[in-house]
Amino acid sequence: MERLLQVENLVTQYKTAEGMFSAVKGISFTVEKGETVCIVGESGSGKSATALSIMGLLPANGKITEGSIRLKDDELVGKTEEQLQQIRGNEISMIFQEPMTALNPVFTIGFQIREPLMIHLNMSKKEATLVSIELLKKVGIPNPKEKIKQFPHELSGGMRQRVMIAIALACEPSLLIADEPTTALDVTIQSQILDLIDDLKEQMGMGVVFVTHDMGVVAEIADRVMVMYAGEVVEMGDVHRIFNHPQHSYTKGLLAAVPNVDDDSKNWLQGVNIHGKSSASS
Amino acid sequence: MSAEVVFNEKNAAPKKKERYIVQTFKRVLKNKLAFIGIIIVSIQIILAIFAPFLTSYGPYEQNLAVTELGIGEEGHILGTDNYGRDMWSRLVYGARISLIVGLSSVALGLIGGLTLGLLAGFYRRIDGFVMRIVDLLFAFPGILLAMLIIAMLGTSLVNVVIAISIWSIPGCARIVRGSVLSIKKQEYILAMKSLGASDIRIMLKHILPNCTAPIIVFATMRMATAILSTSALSFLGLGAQPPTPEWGAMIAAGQDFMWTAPHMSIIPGIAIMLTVFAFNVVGDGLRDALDPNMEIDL
Amino acid sequence: VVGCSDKSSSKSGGTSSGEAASELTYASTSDAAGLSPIDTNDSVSSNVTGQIYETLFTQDPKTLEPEPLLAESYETPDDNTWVIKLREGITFHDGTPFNAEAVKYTFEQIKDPERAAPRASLLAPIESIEAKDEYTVVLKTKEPYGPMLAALSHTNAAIVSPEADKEGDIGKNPVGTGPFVFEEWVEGDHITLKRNEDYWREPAALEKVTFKVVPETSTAISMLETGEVQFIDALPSDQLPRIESIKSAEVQKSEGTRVSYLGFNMEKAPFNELEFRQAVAYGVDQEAYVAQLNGLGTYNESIIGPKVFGYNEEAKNEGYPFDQEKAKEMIKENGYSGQKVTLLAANRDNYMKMAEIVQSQLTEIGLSVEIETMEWATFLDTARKGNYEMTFLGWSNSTADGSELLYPNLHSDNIDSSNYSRYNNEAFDKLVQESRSTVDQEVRKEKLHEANIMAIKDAPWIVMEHGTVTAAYDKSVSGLVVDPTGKWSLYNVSRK
Amino acid sequence: MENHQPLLEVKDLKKYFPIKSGILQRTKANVKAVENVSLKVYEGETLGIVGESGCGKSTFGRTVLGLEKLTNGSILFRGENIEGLSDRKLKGYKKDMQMIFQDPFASLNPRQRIGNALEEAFIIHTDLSKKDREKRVRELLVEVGLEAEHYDRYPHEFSGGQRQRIGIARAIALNPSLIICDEAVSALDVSVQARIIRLLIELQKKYKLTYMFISHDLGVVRHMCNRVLVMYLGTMVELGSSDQIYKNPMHPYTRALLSAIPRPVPGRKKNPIKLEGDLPSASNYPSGCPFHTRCPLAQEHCKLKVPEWREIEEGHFVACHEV
Amino acid sequence: MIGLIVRRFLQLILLLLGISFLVFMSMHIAPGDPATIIGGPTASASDLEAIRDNLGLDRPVIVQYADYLGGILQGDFGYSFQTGQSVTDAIITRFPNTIKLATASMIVAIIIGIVTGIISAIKQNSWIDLSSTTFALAGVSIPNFWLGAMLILVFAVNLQWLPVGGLSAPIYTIEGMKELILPAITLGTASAALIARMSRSAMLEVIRSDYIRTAKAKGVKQRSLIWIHALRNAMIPVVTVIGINFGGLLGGTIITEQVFAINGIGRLMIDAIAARDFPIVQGTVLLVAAIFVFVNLIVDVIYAFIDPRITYN
Ligand SMILES: Nc1ncnc2c1ncn2[C@@H]1O[C@H](COP(=O)(O)OP(=O)(O)OP(=O)(O)O)[C@@H](O)[C@H]1O
Ligand SMILES: Nc1ncnc2c1ncn2[C@@H]1O[C@H](COP(=O)(O)OP(=O)(O)OP(=O)(O)O)[C@@H](O)[C@H]1O
Ligand SMILES: [Mg+2]
Ligand SMILES: [Mg+2]
Repeated sequence: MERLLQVENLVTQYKTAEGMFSAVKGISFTVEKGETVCIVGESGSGKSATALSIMGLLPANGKITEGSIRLKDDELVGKTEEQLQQIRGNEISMIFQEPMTALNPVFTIGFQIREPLMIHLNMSKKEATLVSIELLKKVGIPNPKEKIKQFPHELSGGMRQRVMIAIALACEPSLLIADEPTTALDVTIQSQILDLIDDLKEQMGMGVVFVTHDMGVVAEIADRVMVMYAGEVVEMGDVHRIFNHPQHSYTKGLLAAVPNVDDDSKNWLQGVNIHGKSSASS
Repeated sequence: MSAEVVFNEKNAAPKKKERYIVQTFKRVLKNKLAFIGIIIVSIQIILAIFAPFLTSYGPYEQNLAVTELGIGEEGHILGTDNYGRDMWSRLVYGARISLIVGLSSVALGLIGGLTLGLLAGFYRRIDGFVMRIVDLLFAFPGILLAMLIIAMLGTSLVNVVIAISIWSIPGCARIVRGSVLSIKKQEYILAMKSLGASDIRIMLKHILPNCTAPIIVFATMRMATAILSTSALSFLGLGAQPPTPEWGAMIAAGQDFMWTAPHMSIIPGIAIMLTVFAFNVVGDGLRDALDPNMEIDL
Repeated sequence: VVGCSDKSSSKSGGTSSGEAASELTYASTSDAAGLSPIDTNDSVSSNVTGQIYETLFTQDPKTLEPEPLLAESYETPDDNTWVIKLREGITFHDGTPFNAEAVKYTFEQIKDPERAAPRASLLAPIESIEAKDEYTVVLKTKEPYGPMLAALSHTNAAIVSPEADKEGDIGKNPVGTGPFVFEEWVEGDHITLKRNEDYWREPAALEKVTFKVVPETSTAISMLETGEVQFIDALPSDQLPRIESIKSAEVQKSEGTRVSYLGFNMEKAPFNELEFRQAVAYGVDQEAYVAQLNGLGTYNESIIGPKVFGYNEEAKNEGYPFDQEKAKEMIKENGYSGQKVTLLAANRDNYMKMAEIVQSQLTEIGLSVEIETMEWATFLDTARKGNYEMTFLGWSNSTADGSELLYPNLHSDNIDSSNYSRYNNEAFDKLVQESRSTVDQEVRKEKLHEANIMAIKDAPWIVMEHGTVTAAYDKSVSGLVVDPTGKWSLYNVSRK
Repeated sequence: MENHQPLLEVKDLKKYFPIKSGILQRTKANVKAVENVSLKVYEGETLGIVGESGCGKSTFGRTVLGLEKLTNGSILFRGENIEGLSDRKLKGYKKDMQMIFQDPFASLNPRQRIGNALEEAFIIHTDLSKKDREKRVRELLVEVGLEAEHYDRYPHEFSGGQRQRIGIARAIALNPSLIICDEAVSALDVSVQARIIRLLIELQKKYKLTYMFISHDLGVVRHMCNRVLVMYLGTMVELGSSDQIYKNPMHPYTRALLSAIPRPVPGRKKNPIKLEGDLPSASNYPSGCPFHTRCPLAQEHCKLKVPEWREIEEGHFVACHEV
Repeated sequence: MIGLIVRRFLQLILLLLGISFLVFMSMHIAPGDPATIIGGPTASASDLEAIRDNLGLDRPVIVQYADYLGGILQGDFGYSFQTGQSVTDAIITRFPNTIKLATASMIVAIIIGIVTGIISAIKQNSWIDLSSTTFALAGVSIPNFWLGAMLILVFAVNLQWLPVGGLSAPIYTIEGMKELILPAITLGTASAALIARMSRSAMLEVIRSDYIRTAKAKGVKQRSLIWIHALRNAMIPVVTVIGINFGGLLGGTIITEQVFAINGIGRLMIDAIAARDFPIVQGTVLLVAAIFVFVNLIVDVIYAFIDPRITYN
């Protein structure tokens, strides 16, 4: 396997009113070509911060203070905006967590999907339109010909999320960072999307960093799993090992809290204590 | 590696909470330019207040033997005007009126404009009506309005402020309405509606703060126009009458001497510019301070 | 086509291009109100109509003596009859012959109340107009009318083509007998006239004349400098230094008939008290004011100025010269100390300048003076109604006749209209009346002098300055003479 | 439960959005986001709403709350028609009905600190003092698993899941009678999710709260909801108790949905029912049964006739010709 | 949208009615009498009487107004008191000049304003930002007459590149263009300044938003990021300002028209007010009001075009 992404000792900090706050505290991991690494972890544990750090798209008050991120042995930390422009959307794509605000409200869906195609693949507008329609079809958007003329606010949450996915997949990147890409999708469409990603992974050798809370999804697509807690990686390993032999108490708690569709047992609800800190800490 | 480490880098004891206003003010002060702006404004206010102690000639003191002196000539720091009056003295005395007129008329205009703009943008039903009133204010010639005010209210300085604020209303109203139209469609406004917030509350607490940026720009730029308009009004006989020093009127008076004694119009012009500069950068600073997303240097 | 190329050549500043040599562009600060001498009254219109129309008599630009123009001669068989012999063989621009009927027609139109001619007063004393024969007109008056010739020289008494006036609007398509023929009027922008090739005298030297509206004097001056215009007049004193510094321009200044004054509202206390008016008069230093005018304007205590008929050297020092000490004393003695007075000033001409200087001077002598500024229309309304205490005004005497100054401005007949000071003095009225109803010019002069002295002593007015008429023109222009009333004719003007 | 007066009753609800085009913005067609939904929600129950993404769940929720003007139909809350209520009464209802928005970030005022945003509810509906309000808000933050110190932060300073919890805190602040949870826990990791759901259940028990629980997480829906409504393309296709739906799904769409649930067991191959055929959309609404274009059971008549809403066992309704 | 236009048109009629009434009344309330202006300072009382009679000013105000409205219904907007010219003619001769001037200066203002505004937003707090701020503030603080005179001094008098004033050559000729340059700059500067400040501040808000981050993630180049993605979102307040200014420019180019001897509507109106030439004042104000409504309509259409969430039903 070829190494696609190597993150080493990454520290990402946010400046807040109370001072500097480390959202990511020196994590390291790798992604191979054609591999899917799922990041799971407590809400607020720095998953999105990690993803944004890789993209170089931290908000104004965020900064990578330490560590290195290498894409195919190319150091990304410290690259200029211009250099990153070449890579983003082309080599690495990202699906953002909140699709409502992530789409530009004043441009049509079509415009927003066409764009990376025209930038990176030098397509004409016509070609790009055809490809966008194809993409929308692939992510399960009905009536794509019409949808490309619509604006984000006219779409449902799930549709917007799929548009985001279509944008990210448009140029068939070598690395896809997906930050909770299927939260707003029903399971049928979700499985369609997961298949799509899987296909690209198989065919193109695309590497995937997949942030999700859905353990079912993790089980389905992950090669390896990384469990984050409070800005640190608490556990990392092969998906089977994580599911079958979790080591860290947080991971165990996490697995215990997965609701089971197949029976009525409400055990998953019991593992946590509502008031106070997460059960994992105790 | 346990949950206890969460947030442990934050200072254990959170800083004592400050009033929001104090905090905002501090953020404004952090902005270098805004700080300079505040200093300029303070200096002007001090000059205006202590004018009598800072000038060796009275603002009305004519000396027809030394008219149109240049800067620094014969003991006049900024020269003299066409009646031999000391420009420096007139400038600092003039600050009193110009600052008051500029500030209060812009403030009043804002109140009117904000009200109209918010209502029009928020309530579709009255939008047309309100905006046509705004058009009417726009189209109604300013001079005619001033003449009406003279005829009905007389010629006091308060009426100058009234006239100028009425002139500021329509522009402000349109700018606010434009922003409201797009902000009111945002999801968080819906969220407030679903919470049962009253319209007024939504307008004042949620829409208004989100359109402060254009308002601040408009208001600070308007200061210049307001101060300059006083000259047009004193031309009509409304407001400060000669020989009262007042920047707009000083510029207008300098018009005829632009070729022979340009300092007569340039000096008050620069004074206005400095004032507007100060208010603008303070405005910028304020806008940034009010914007939680503001760029923080790392 | 010709118009276009002309424009570009004059624009590009060429002062000596062949084509431009016979053209002249004059800049005026506002547009003419109309081009009919009967229906207009403003000086801008008169400047234009003066080139198109002619009057029976004209005043010599230097001496202001009336001399015949369209008239050949006149006689006055009695004090109430004027027999005027007209020049023969003249036609209007439209081919209508100029004759006694034309004169009769024009004068009757001026007097027709229906037409409401603004200067109907010029001919008001005339009772009947008779065309005795083709070239003789007889004017009859009720009472002797002294300023008759001056009135007939007035631009607004110019003779118009009856045909043209009956058929169309001479305000838009003027038809006169003058040296220039109307060509085009783009309202608000410019009026062009071209040379009358069939003029009854030698045709004028200039082929084409443009009256261009340039509202800002400083712009007009710039245009003079670049050659876009060749002639401007009524130069503001504040801009004079700049104009004089222009190398390519010539400046002409000469004494004019205009008088500017500080007028009191004689019906308001304390302005109704002679002592108060005197104190103010002593307190005002006109010389200091005139010194600010860059040589435009002279001071003289006489109300009737040196260039106006009725002036007598003796009147020069009959007033109350500047004497600050005396003024202070009078103020104190009469208990006027700290008296609050309002000084109304129209925002126009030099009135603001006068106001600021006089305000300061009167403050020195112990009065508390506040200036109240007004825009012209409001001012006229206010002043006419007598809602003021003291104010500045001026009077441009377009006939340069003292009766025309004293009657409208100070005669009690005109309280509530043009007698803004509301000066009411029977003896004075009588003198003025006599000056009007006497035909003997020497007697008239005497009466006017007496009335003048009386008014100077009574001080309803304090003279501020006697105006100067000015013009600035390109050095290529010659033959331009501005008369003391500010009028000029382009007939004798040429360009090199 | 069924014998009570329903808390909420929706009758024949329709919500169309016009599609406009051109500079003149002429209406070209309508998007039928919600098409003829009628249902009753009883006090204290949790009604799950599941269905395809874009099938009108959010729109339904928003319309019920009066955030969108309905095109047709009526909404009765405690037996009273909400439309045409006076402002004062409406304010009372608003307090009783809350919504957790699907997109938590967009539904927070970017210029308002979280603490103040949450206080808003108390300011509007109670007369607590500033100090009490603040105290309550800090408690609320802790209740949803955030920290009291988060009071002073702005929305953009939170992670996705944290924002979602703020939305939850805002909805429960006033103890309303009905909360419409639109994907309320989708961004939460399972441990926090479990905690939040327990909180919701606890509140329900305490205050007889009613939930309308819109979610794609069929696992959570199963455990959380008494009844489940399955929607497809703006219409109701199946409604029944949680057990009925999960154990005995009748409608082919429901079956397809359930078969596609990913299980948290790595390596296990699921075998979802593949739905072939054209994807219809709300803007070109199919005739007859809206599902016929993809339905494995579809017959000729399905294209022509809209299926009836039938009760096939007690409380279990389905709209399909073929079951 | 058609509904919007129809509605606007109806509103326009009401507005014009209202404004004509207001102007009519205020001209009568405000001091100053057309007759005294026409008659001049020395006119006698009977002269004035005759003039008033002639102009129909001796009748009750309401009758005059009704008469005026009646005239308008027949397409007759009255005749100037001063020149007797028909109001329609007076406006038709001047309006093209004003439109030329306003359009030219608006183009100057929009280009300069948006470009500097955006540059200073991107380089917030840099020296470029500071100097463009200074430029903008100078732009609003310098009175038009001053700027105009200075431009004339430098470019017309000293360098002799451009004419001092006038606007007579056709716009498509080089002469015509040259005539427009200085007035357009003079008039456009203040608007440019306001547009620049507005664009800057709006841009600053927008470039921090999530969708800009998305665009970055797509690899969109800095240039199109700013000029396409951000600009459109930032345009609402900018378009408003442009609308306000354009309407204002068409209505009130007074000082620039004065300084550059341009025969336009602004000067016509101001001269008419000064001379109490009621019919002309009425006519010009009505025109300006109609323009405002029209410009506002366009602005609203542009709003909906820029931000699809804005609708007018
Ligand atoms: N702009 C910001 N400023 C300050 N703090 C921030 C900012 N963005 C995120 N944080 C904080 O950083 C931490 C990590 O956030 P991040 O978004 O990476 O979480 P996450 O793991 O993606 O969580 P979730 O699953 O809820 O999305 C959180 O505690 C959050 O409060
Ligand atoms: N403002 C709007 N204008 C036009 N169409 C709209 C608008 N809002 C929603 N729609 C359309 O209505 C349909 C239903 O949308 P809705 O948001 O209710 O779906 P949803 O069931 O909540 O989907 P998801 O699970 O993806 O959030 C979609 O086809 C959507 O495109
Ligand atoms: Mg996240
Ligand atoms: Mg939804």
